[in-house]
Amino acid sequence: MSAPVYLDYAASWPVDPRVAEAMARVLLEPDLQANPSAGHPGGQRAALAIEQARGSIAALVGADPGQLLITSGATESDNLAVLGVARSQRDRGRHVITSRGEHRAVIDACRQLEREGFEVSWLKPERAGCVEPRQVLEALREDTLLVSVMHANNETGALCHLAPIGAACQARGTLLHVDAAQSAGKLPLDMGALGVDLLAFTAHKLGGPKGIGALACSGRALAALQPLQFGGGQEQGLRSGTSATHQILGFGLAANLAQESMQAESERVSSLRERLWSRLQSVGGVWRNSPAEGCLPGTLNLGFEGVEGESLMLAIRSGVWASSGSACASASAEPSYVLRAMGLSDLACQASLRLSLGRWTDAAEVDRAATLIAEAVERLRGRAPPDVRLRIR
Amino acid sequence: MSAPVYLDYAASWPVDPRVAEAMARVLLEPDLQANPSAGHPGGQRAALAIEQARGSIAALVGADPGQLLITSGATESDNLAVLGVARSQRDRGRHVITSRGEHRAVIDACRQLEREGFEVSWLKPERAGCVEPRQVLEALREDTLLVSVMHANNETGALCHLAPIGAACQARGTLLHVDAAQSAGKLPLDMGALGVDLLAFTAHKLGGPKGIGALACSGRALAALQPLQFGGGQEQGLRSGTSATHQILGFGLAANLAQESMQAESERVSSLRERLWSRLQSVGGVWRNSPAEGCLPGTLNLGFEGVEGESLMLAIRSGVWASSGSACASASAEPSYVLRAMGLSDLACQASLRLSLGRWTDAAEVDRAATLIAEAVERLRGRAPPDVRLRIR
Amino acid sequence: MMAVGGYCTEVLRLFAHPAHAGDLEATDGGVFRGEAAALDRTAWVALSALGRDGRAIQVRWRAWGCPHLLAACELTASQLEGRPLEALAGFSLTELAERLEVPAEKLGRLLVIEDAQRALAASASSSG
Amino acid sequence: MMAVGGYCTEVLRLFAHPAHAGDLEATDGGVFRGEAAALDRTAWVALSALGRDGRAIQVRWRAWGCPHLLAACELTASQLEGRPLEALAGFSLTELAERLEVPAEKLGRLLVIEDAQRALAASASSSG
Ligand SMILES: Cc1ncc(COP(=O)(O)O)c(C=O)c1O
Ligand SMILES: Cc1ncc(COP(=O)(O)O)c(C=O)c1O
Repeated sequence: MSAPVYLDYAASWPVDPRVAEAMARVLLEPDLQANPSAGHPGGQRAALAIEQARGSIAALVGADPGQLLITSGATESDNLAVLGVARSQRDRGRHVITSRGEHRAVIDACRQLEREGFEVSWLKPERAGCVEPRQVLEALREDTLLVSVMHANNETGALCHLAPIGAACQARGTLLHVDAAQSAGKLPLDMGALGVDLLAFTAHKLGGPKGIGALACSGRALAALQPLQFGGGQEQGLRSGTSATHQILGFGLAANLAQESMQAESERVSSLRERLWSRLQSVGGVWRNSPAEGCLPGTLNLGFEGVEGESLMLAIRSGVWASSGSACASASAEPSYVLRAMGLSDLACQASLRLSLGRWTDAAEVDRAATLIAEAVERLRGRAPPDVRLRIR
Repeated sequence: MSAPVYLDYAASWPVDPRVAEAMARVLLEPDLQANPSAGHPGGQRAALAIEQARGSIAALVGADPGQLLITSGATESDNLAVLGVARSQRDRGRHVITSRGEHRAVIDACRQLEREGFEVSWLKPERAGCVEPRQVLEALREDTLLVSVMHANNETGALCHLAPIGAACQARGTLLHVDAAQSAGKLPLDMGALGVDLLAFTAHKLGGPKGIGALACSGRALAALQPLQFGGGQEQGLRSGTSATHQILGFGLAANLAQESMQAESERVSSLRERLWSRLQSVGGVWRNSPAEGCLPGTLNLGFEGVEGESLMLAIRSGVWASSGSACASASAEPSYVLRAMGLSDLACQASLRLSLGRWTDAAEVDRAATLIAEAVERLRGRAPPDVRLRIR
Repeated sequence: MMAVGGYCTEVLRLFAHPAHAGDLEATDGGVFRGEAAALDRTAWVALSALGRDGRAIQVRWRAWGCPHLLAACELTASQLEGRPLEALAGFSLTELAERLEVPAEKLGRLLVIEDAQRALAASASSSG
Repeated sequence: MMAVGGYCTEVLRLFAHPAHAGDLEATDGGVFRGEAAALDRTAWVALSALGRDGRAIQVRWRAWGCPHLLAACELTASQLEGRPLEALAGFSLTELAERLEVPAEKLGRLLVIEDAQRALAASASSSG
């Protein structure tokens, strides 16, 4: 029996074997074991290696190494951006703008801000989980401290037009935070050109290890941040804690590899995604939640009439690993806000499946997955009450 | 030329090669690459492996797996304990007790609490960086929410008597947080028996990887915590962020290995430390800042009359890697509060050196280090003004 | 026992081998039907029974829902088979939910099965 | 250029080979001394110079302090050697601090060298 086809890249990528091997070498290299804050050559060597990796990571989003704060992942980066800016700037205003389509790291950090006396404008995403720039522009106020929007939606892959939002924020001196956990390393990103002040991303969605991420910051963002955790003063005093050499070096290498292959991979992966989509259409009664244009290369969110998502997941799981809803939004069973906001019925939301492709997906896997999914769809439709299929939308 | 002798274990341990190899296998194992929150078998396998490791980590401090929150390190654990308890309980009181001898993760978190309107009683450590239980008991008040003291001081290795503090806190319903970053894995710890509610520790000080730590919590502590970072709801909703499978599994294995060898290692390492101390006494004019009793097995903080610490570090660094002051307190050049509070002059503080031993230290290394240090001390004394030696204390 | 994947082995077995999934045609005997859906549309169950000599000699189900629901339908159908037609409703789901280790947040969905059973029983008694 | 360890190569070189470390005995000529310590005791410098024909023909230093201070002492001593005795003070440390890439938080310590030079110059002029 062949290994299951992994179509859950949006939740996490397998670590690139080249990265894994480099990390193994770092973990076994006596010269890189010291605390990077230590004054002796062991510490200094680790610190130098980290600074080199920092350059690679920063370059992925058009930032300088001095602009990059290393964190434990995009969840921490999002929280540092949202809570860190708002808490330290609370004397300048109490208004924050975000959307209901954000990842829970942003949504729940903003809910915490509400408990702390801030006012949050919750925009309703108009297009597959993304807000339109117009919506942000209309919500901006004199006392808006921060706008937080995602670059690519984790459920649908839909991309937000950041540049007009960045320009509007810059014109008013409002800080713009962007969660780019899904897009960094897959699409070109230049935070300066886009007018982004804080940009969150994570290694494990681009071939690096889990548990390491970054927040790239403009100068004014660095000046405006309050740390989430205090201590030894690492990361410019904005994120204390012993630097995890092997993790950062793994992230750095993954960033380099992503940078090198970005253009080619983006084309290869999006053509595989279209191949998957066209094969799946043969079963009929399938709809696409992901936009056909303005979407991440690897993400395909769809649904099958007459088929419930969780049962479909179980029916295919010996052969295909995917997500119903959003795995990174954790084990909660709430229906997806993003899909509901697209006008899907609860039934259609519950029927939806996220298939996500990445660096090790190939055509043979796509074809195998399509066959298995189509068979399972047929089988489950045979068990559903006949009317369900008609009434689902 | 032989490799430098690593005497900076208190700052960070080299990763145990068995741990490094296990982590490398995890990073390359297709079945463990998925997001542990994902519903498919890949996610579930990672989640199961994590739960097993959680048990090993928790056992190290006498906790149940359900009491253990996994974090990015002791800095985060300390901050989660201090900020998390105080912020969520601010309606019940505003008073916190800690000491000036704590690690900066606790000191700076408490300073942040002061900025947020809390009152902090700063105890002055009486014994090599540790507070006496009597001091805590005297400072406890009706409105004390939290006491935060360290188990073993990171600069001197001095151990605090936790049990009387735990008993007093329990009797009053005050939560007790203990930073056990230096002692976990080296000395037996049973948080329940000691009356500790929150216990912070970190993998990289016991042979595990950097960038992963834990906060073990009593039931009432779990109920009283506000998260530092919000999101997907991992770690009982108290510490969101994709779980880093390879890091947690590495921590788990390191915890097992530490547990197994704790008794034997503690004897072996403390006898090597005494060997080092006795060799170094041959140069004369050496004083010991670490207590001879009630001290971590591996830590030896000392000073040489007529020799400045940083210059000594540089003079020995091709052969011995150690710390002047506290490397985990980062690159700051402030004189050590702990040593000053012991009655040492500024000069003597600046002269002090922390030599710390651990699992891969052997007698040959100890002897080589002692010879190199003694030579360097002689050389530097020859360059110092003659009077310095007399006036140093 | 929880198997990998959050489903107990019983759910996995019933989901993989749903012997009673399907529909019934009227042959020699009456076919009765009962259908119900959850208000939030997270579950939809259609039961059919072939009655002969006052008993449900065959019971079949069709459902739209999560694996726990589908497994519960299969179990229900197999347990209803052979019962007297007047005893098709009132069948308690508590034991079934325990046997299938249905998570608390899904228990509500199982009520749809009860509703469908009641509808099935009503259809049997009105034609009886 | 910063070498590994936070010290530039110049500091490492001077620290490792302090040709002018030590003391002077009066032979044929007068020996002058100047000593100074920082108030916070983070630096302590003792200079000695052997004067002949109105010049400092040999200069030696002893110091207690960090590597930057020791390297700065070595550089100072080597630069003072050969100067007229009346020019032993007033020697600027700015250029030296740049050459040794002394971090900002340590600049204060270098003032001790200036103080010791002044004391040395005073001792030379009072005996001259
Ligand atoms: C859009 C988005 N933001 C944030 C996160 C959280 O990132 P991390 O797992 O690194 O904490 C994820 C996925 O997990 C994501 O998809
Ligand atoms: C006593 C103590 N607490 C906390 C820490 C911080 O731990 P981490 O490096 O895991 O953040 C350290 C060392 O770094 C320590 O020695």
